[in-house]
Amino acid sequence: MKKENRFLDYIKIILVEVVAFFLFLFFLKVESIWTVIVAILLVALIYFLSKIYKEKFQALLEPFSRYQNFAIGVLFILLVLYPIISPLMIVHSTYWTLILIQTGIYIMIALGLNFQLGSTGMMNLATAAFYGIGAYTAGLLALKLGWPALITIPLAGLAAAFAGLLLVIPIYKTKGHYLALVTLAFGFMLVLAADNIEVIGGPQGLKNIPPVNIFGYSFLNNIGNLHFYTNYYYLVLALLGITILVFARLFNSWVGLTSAYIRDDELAAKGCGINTNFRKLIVFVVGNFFMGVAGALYAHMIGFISPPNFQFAQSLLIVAIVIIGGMDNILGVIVAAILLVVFPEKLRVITEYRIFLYGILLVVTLILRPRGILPFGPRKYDSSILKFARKGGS
Amino acid sequence: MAEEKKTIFYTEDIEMRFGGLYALKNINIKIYENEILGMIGPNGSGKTTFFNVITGFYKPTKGRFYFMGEDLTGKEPYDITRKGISRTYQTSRLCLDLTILDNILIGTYPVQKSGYIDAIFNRKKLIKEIKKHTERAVHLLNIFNPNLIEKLFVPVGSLPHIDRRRVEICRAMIAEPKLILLDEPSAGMNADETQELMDDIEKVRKEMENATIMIIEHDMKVISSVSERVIALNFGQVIAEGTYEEVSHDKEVIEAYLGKEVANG
Amino acid sequence: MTSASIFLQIIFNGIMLGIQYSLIAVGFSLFFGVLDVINFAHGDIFMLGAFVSLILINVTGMLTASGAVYIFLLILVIILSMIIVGGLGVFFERIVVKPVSKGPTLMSLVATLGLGIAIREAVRLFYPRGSETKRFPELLVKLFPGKEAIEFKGVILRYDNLLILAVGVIVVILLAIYINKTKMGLTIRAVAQDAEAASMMGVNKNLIIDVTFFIGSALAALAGFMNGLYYNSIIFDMGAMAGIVGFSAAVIGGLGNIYGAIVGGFLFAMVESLSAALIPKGSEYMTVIAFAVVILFLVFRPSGILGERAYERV
Amino acid sequence: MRGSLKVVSLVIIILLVFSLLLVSNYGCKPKEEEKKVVKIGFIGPLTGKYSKMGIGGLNSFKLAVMQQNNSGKNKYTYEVVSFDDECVPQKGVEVATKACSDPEIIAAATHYCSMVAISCVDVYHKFGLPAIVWGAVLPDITYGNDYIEVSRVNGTQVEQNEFNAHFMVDELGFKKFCIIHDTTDYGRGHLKYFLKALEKRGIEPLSIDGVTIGQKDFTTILTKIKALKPEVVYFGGLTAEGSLIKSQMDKLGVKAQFLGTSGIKSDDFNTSLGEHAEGTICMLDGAPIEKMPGGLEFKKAYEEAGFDEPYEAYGPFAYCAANIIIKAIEKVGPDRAKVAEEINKTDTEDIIGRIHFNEYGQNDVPLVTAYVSQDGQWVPWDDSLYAKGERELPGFAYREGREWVNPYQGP
Repeated sequence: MKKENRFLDYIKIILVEVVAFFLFLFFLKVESIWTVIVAILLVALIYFLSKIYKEKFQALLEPFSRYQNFAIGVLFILLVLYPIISPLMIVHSTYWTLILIQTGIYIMIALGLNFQLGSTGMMNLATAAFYGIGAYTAGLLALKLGWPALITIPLAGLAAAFAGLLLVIPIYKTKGHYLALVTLAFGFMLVLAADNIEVIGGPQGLKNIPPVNIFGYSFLNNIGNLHFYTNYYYLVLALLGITILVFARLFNSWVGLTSAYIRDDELAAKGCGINTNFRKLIVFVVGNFFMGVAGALYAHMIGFISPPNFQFAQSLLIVAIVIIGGMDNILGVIVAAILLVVFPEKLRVITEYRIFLYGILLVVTLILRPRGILPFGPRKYDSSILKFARKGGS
Repeated sequence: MAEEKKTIFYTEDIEMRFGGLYALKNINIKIYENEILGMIGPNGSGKTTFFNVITGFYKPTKGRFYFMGEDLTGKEPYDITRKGISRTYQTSRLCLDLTILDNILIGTYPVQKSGYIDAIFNRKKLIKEIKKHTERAVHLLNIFNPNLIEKLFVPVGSLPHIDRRRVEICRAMIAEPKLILLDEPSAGMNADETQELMDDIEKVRKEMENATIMIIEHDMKVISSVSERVIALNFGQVIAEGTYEEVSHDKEVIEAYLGKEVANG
Repeated sequence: MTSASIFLQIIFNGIMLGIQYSLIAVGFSLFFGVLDVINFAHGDIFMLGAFVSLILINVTGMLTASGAVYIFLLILVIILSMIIVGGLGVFFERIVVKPVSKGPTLMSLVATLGLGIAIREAVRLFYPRGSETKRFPELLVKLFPGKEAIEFKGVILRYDNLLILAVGVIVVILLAIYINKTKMGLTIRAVAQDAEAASMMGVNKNLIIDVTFFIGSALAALAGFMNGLYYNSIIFDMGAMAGIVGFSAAVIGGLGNIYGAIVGGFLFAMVESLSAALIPKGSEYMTVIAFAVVILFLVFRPSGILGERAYERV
Repeated sequence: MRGSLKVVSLVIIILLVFSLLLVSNYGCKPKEEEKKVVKIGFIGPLTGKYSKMGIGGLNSFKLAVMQQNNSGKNKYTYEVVSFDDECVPQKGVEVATKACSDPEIIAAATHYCSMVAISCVDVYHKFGLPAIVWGAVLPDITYGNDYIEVSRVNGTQVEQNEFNAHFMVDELGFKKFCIIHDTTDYGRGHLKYFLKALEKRGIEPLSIDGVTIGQKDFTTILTKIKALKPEVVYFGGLTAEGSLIKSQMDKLGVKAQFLGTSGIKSDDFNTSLGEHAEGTICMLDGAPIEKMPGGLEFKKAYEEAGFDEPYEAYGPFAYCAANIIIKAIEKVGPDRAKVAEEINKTDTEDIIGRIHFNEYGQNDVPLVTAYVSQDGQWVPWDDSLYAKGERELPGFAYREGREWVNPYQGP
């Protein structure tokens, strides 16, 4: 590509992202089932256009892959601006901010699971449980010991991570559907335990968990005329950014490669000298860490948690996000999270049929795209490696 | 003459039973340093089982085996690989969804230095390492089939059979093992492909002078062309050992391959 | 009522549950055998079984009938519901399960979960007053005029329950015979053991799959019918838990192994009712305990009770 | 270059589509005459297992608003905005936030499920939205905080169980109780307060068993209970499990009186059990609406309004909640803070009897009614054939070791 196209490319990127951003805002704004239908039609339209005008479409997307960082930067700026713009357009802006925050939290959990399930092929049907362990740890530390969120959040992550170690033997001895069932059972057990242990509030759960408070700045304060959820929005945005960076780097490293090999052919992996069980254990622990962090965030934000928040249905939602998004693909996970968390909120307009449609949606997506919306692509490791390989070595 | 050679690998009465039937029965073989040892035998004679035993995938029901004087019996496959034994598989075991580069680089696992921490915080170190290994991978591909170099980031699934074999051989070679086990590389290939393959094995030899290579084949032609020494297996037992000439004229071997009548007549 | 008789009663209850669990678990095992999928919609097929038979009961108006006609209608309802639901099972397999089973295993898991949700909600939305608990008539009581149950040492063995049990056992035996003696049965097993080998032997895989799903779903339907008779009330979401339990049972027994599924079903039920009886506050924890047992099993007998631990082909 | 142009044009088209959509969206808003529209919210489980209770409540709520709007003597026209909490705490918090974040919504009647209500009270407090709980009975919802925004028309488990014990022990003279409760907050709450009430009367239950929501098989527990030969089996839980327990009691021949809480007072309990429901006793706070001034009118109006679903146990409370909210707004105008204060001062008569909010915002008029299932209907005890002595409670017969003949004649 020639240099002088660069600015045109930048413009393209900005244009596309800004338009998409505002379309999304409109989508949130309009309280009508039609938005969903229009949105679906729109996606379909773009899909077909991309089929018809292949090369033109490529021309449009090409800049994104070339100036990836720029594209991400622009997107980030837009996301930072969101809380300031949205109140001007949307009546229920606080509500949608809350929903977006929760979407962010779900993405964080889903990325944790994606590392286990998508990258390494370990089914974990107890995500909600680990998420819950994080939430409870943070809640208890904050309530009983009065520790600040800055400490409770990482500790919550560690707690969830080490809870994963309880399953060390199953992980070593079982795989596939069997591991799936073990985790499922584990999840059920934890929720029922939480229900019956009075010390942690039993079914009453934990109330009045103090909000995040960083160096004396309480997240309950409104920022100017922006609502206090905005604080959490930025907090989650930041942590989510870190999470994505971490997992992107892991994907483009020996870790990602090793995991992928374990996922696709465990025997061959052993044959290449990989201690598969130990690797899987670490992956499991790392994944759970992020679920725990997400749980802590939720606990501090809502201030109330109870066992029902962490039931099997939640785990299913997470699994659905990863699998529909496309295994081992961070972008796919994000798209799917928006699809499965934000869309249903829109479908509230037709409350009665919402869950029904949700089920249909799952089935149809997977029939049309059995490998998910965005299956994983080639591992690029690093632009320098790419260039080097393009040169054909030496 | 063989006596002067240094033994790097030997077995003591290896026996492998599946339920009632013997897949291997008191196998006692030696592998000498940097020779090319061929192992022949009709299907089901236990060749592959032997590989699976000495690479740790199966735990022998009896007997032991030693590599560089160390007893590796009962070790896990990954331990054995790290000791410097690497192998290919009869039905090629590549991850078809992953790229050629990935499928070769995974072979470097035993010599990889950077883990989680480097992956997240110390990219420089990691990238340097990846680059080093990538160079090596490109070098190897260059030996077998330079056209593959443009396809580094193409999923292996899209490659023809022989190229997959080559990628697999590269995977086995890249960590520079002391002993390479090739499990019927010519399986499911036509005549010309088999021919190319024999050349490839020669290339392997050239590339790694001080490595020892053991190759399973039931295609005599391949064996005859590449191997310096041959062991014949039948019904899980060694029936002949020696140069290709000796073995190929051994009565039992001919029987095993062509049936009694031919052997007698 | 002595503690001994309590114990007996509990064992009996366990058996009553076990037969239902087993019939569901068999489905899971069969499907996994032939198609390598965990069909999480199976629990809702079981629920459909209950609702379809309820509809049939009302359509045939059997409640007003009596004598031989009544018995005839009863059998008719059972068989019809099994056929209809079996057909539905095949239908879902064709449009959803088989297509997704080609993708990665876990995809199919989620797809079938979605299918399950869709079925469940469809019943809730489109069955009149679907979200209510539905009354399921006590059909069998009519067969035993006068006394309802035999009682010895305080153990109540209701005739209708005994009949349910009997039917269940007979069906299981018939299934075993079918799988072991008939050609189709043997082919199913062959496919379950090693799909490639079977297809090389020129087996029409699609037909096998259809048949399998028909049988599995029909059995689930029967289980649903039994469940209705046993509890006299059915509800649209009864399939959710049943599905998970059936899956667990199948796994305990060793996926792909029909006898294993049956054993697993009874085992799960026994653990549940015994722990509810013997452990203090057990009734709260029984599911937990059952699952704990499941975990132990998977750890120390990873391929299930009867699952053959084959050497992985390298 | 051309490619990008094409895309730009495409994008513009899309934008047009959306803006059109917006216009249409606002276009279809009803044009109001001079009267100002005030939005009031209703939150309850409109989908899922408890949707019947939720929809029953919503309809009653709408009915009240309709009547007020048609009465013509109001300053404002009221518009109902309904939200579905699915009886799931997290969803509850979301929709509560949604209701709060709409400045046009002045007040709301909220929640049937205790778990959801308890998780949402903070939200109402943070956003200062006056919320009147219309169905959830967990005491902490009001007693657990001093939020001016949160109040409740229906009674709590405290009053209910006190009356329950009083009725069963002091009036009917039962002494031996076995208790079953579901392990949710709701069930444990009932357990706690019923135990307290029994304690007062020096009664120790023979057994206490917890059951989980969605559990189907209770034969094991009931087998144990049967051996204890209780006079009464008390169930603190909801219809789904309650009806199963009752039918399995009969099957196992557990010869005892079945006693429920407000959780089983749904038409569902009767329809799903048929004759097996006969003789079951349950409690509900508030007076039987037939007895109250305007109660019968409510019933009539509800039928005339042509709702498909019955108003269920807590419909009347939702109805009252609407009236209270509207009264307050009429008085102090559409201002959340003022309305909240006004609501807290409530002391009025409505179809459930006197309503007076104490300092916690709890309706402290301890009015609870016992109902008995008679021919597939919940009949207030005093009007029932059982009270008149024309029928005999199963509990009485069993207490004297007699068989009990089910007098059920069908609805």
